[in-house]
Formats: sequence, C-alpha cells, structure tokens
Amino acid sequence: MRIAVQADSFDPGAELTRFAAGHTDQGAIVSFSGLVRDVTGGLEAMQIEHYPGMTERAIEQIAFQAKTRWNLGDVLVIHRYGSLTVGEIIMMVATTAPHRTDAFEAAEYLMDYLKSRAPFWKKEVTSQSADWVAAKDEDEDALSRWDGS
Amino acid sequence: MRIAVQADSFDPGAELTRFAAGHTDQGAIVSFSGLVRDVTGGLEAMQIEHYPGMTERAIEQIAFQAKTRWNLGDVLVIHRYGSLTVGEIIMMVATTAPHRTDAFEAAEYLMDYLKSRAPFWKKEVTSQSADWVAAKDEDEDALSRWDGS
Amino acid sequence: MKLQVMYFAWLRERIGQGSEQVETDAATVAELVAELRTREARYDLAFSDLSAVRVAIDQELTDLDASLDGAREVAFFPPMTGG
Amino acid sequence: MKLQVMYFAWLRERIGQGSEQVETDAATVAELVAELRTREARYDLAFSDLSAVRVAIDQELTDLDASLDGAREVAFFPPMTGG
Repeated sequence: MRIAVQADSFDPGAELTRFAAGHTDQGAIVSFSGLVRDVTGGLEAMQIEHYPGMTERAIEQIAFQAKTRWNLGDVLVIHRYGSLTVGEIIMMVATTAPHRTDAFEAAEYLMDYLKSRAPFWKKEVTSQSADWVAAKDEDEDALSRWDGS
Repeated sequence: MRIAVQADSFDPGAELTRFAAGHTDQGAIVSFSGLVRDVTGGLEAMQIEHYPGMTERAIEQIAFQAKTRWNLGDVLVIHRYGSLTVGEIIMMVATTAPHRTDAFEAAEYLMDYLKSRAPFWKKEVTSQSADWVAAKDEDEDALSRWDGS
Repeated sequence: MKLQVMYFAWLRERIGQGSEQVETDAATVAELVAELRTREARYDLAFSDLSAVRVAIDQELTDLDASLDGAREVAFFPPMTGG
Repeated sequence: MKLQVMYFAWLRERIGQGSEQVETDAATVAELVAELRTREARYDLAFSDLSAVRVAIDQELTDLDASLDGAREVAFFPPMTGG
C-alpha cells in the first residue's frame, strides 16, 4: 500500500507502470486520475489546502476499509496540494485484485471517501474571484451506496 | 477513440500517459488493465484466439454504445491475441469524462461487453493440459445490469 | 449459394479447420448447421450441443434462426471469453 | 486545559489564522465553539452556520457533541472537497 500526499506533480502513467509491475499475480488493475478542469472558464489556478498529518491518516483508514471490504492485492493513493493549473493532475488512486469487480468497486469507494472524508479543500481562482469549492450533495450521496452491504 | 487488436505486448502506464495527454479538458480518467493470472497453478501459457476483422468492428460498436450512453471524452481499447505468459498484459480499456461516475461506469460497461461480446477465446495451457476457458455465468449476468436503464 | 464458413476455438479444433467454402441452399443458419452435421462425424460432434455455439453472419453476432439471405461469411464459435 | 486549535479553508480565512493555543475549560467541542464565538466578531462570523462546520479531535473526524476529555488538537473546517 502506498499513500503519498505531495505538492509535486506526477505522471499517472508512470505510477501505473510502477504499481502494476509489483502485482503480476493479480488479474485486474483499475486506476482513476483526476485532473484540474476549467468548468466555468477563466480558471487561473486550483489551490488545494490540506491538514498535514491528518490527511495521511484519513487516507490510510479509507484504504484499510477498502482492503477489508474487497479482495484486493494492493492500493495506491497519491493526492497533491498547493497551486495547480488547468489540465494538471490532482490525484490518483489505483487498485489491484484477482477479479475486475473488486478492483472497480474498491477504486470507486476510495474516490467517494477521498472526496468527502479526507481533509482537502479546493479553491478556484480566476482573474475576478477566489472561491472555495462547495461540497456537493451528490458526493455525500455517493457515500451512502456503500452503507450496510 | 483508439482501438487496437494486436499481438504485441504494451505498457498500460505508457498508454495511460499518452491517452491522458490528449484530454486535459476532462476531469476524470479511468483505466482497467487485465493481466494473465495463474489461477490453478502451473499455467505455462494463455493462448488468445480472435476473429480478425470482426474483433475490431465488435469493439468499435461497444465503444460507440458507451459514448452514446455516458458523457465521455474519449475511449481507448487495446486487446492482445497470441500466446501470453503469467503476469503479461492481456488488455486495457481507458475512458475520460468530465465526471468520475461516467468514466467509471463506461469502463465497467466496456469490460463487461468485451468479456462476452467481442470475439476472443482464451485457452489455458499447462504441462498436463490445454483447456479452453469456459464462459462464466457471472460474466453474462454482469451484462444484464446495463439493461433497460 | 457459396458461403465462407469459419470456425473458432474448440469448434475449429473439432472440425479440424478454421474456414472453408460451402456450397449450400440452406435458408437459415440452423439449416446450414443441420446440413453440416450430416456430412461427417467431426461436424456432428462439433455441433452436438448448440447451446454452446454462437454465430455471426458477415461479422455481426446473430442467432441460429437468422436468415442466410445475402450472407457471404458465417462464423461459428463458443461463447466469447475475452477481456 | 491547553488545546491546539486549528482552522482550515474559509474558517482559517475568516478567523485570520491557521492555528492557536487556547486555554479552556470547555467539556465538549460545542462548548469550545460557544466560548470562541464570545471572544471576537471574526469567530462569531466563522461559526455562524454550524451545519457548514466539520470538526476533528486529534486528527480523527468527530462531531460537535464530542467530549474534549484528553484532547490535544481540535480542528475546524468546512466539508471536505478533495479528490
């Protein structure tokens, strides 16, 4: 399990190559990469604040929950903080599993929990404004699908 | 949209890097990589037969269906044929989308359809035997979740 | 009519060849299968369990009831196991 | 007791600092918030809508009713928006 919280950029492809190389006994590898997207137009920067110390712990807990819940080989989570521009990589998760369904579901679970339970906050800066991104109801709703089963 | 049916091996990480580079306007990139796994022990080779000509068409149709169904930026499908050994890459799909749910669902849909509707057949060769892999009921069942909605 | 008939995976192995030209008057895939089965034991064996046989006409998946009208290429194979 | 109190995102901006040492006898997070709000207008403003405030004690998510017994670090922040 590798968890990295970092300011530095990274290449999700290079990370996937490294992650996959260690897991040739697993049949399925799923990756998710999140990039800065200019939704409204005019985005100059996406600033990401986090809570050093807690961030790593929170991600570790989420990853352990995923490993308890699904038959997984390994988990990778990389999340950046600092000032990013449009098109830049924000974060990545990857999972390996014997079967594709486990790898897919665990990756979606990790994403849903990272979105709403890991201490990161995004701020969108344009030439006109600098606004904290509001949490979306749909992201909170996404968590509920993992309840109880 | 890039669809490749090939004998040559490839690096899913390098493919992801190339795929992602063209889509910095999309927020979400999901990839799935399938590797040869030695389920029973003693696997010497996984031989993959396909139906040249039909294979590309079938994959193209599946990819178009995915693009109709979800809000996707792009789709990548690479599938190998020939004789592969344990740990080797068999195939990869990747999707880009503005939102993660579309990218995830479309990648799972592509996988479910590729498994059961693209003309590939796998044969597992050990020192004792050479058996065609039987289609699994669960793979056929997986398709039914995409019905009707 | 003249059809290019193709076989894949264990159908290919049981029949002993990957493709052949077949001269037939069969109107449907099922009629073509019935005709092939009368030819030789290897065909009869290959097609003994039709629930395990899938078919494509001109590279499009279809079923045993499909008409061969206008068909040029008919392929028989077991359920796919790609991915 | 002495607590390290931390603020993130717009809570940090409204309060004007990322962390501070607070000497308090508050038994719960809610009591601590009430105490902070009486201090200065900037705290009162920052905590005016508690439905938009999340809290962690010693780096574990919890809620406003949580006891401060044994706590060393309390953090306030808006709903997370990572990923």
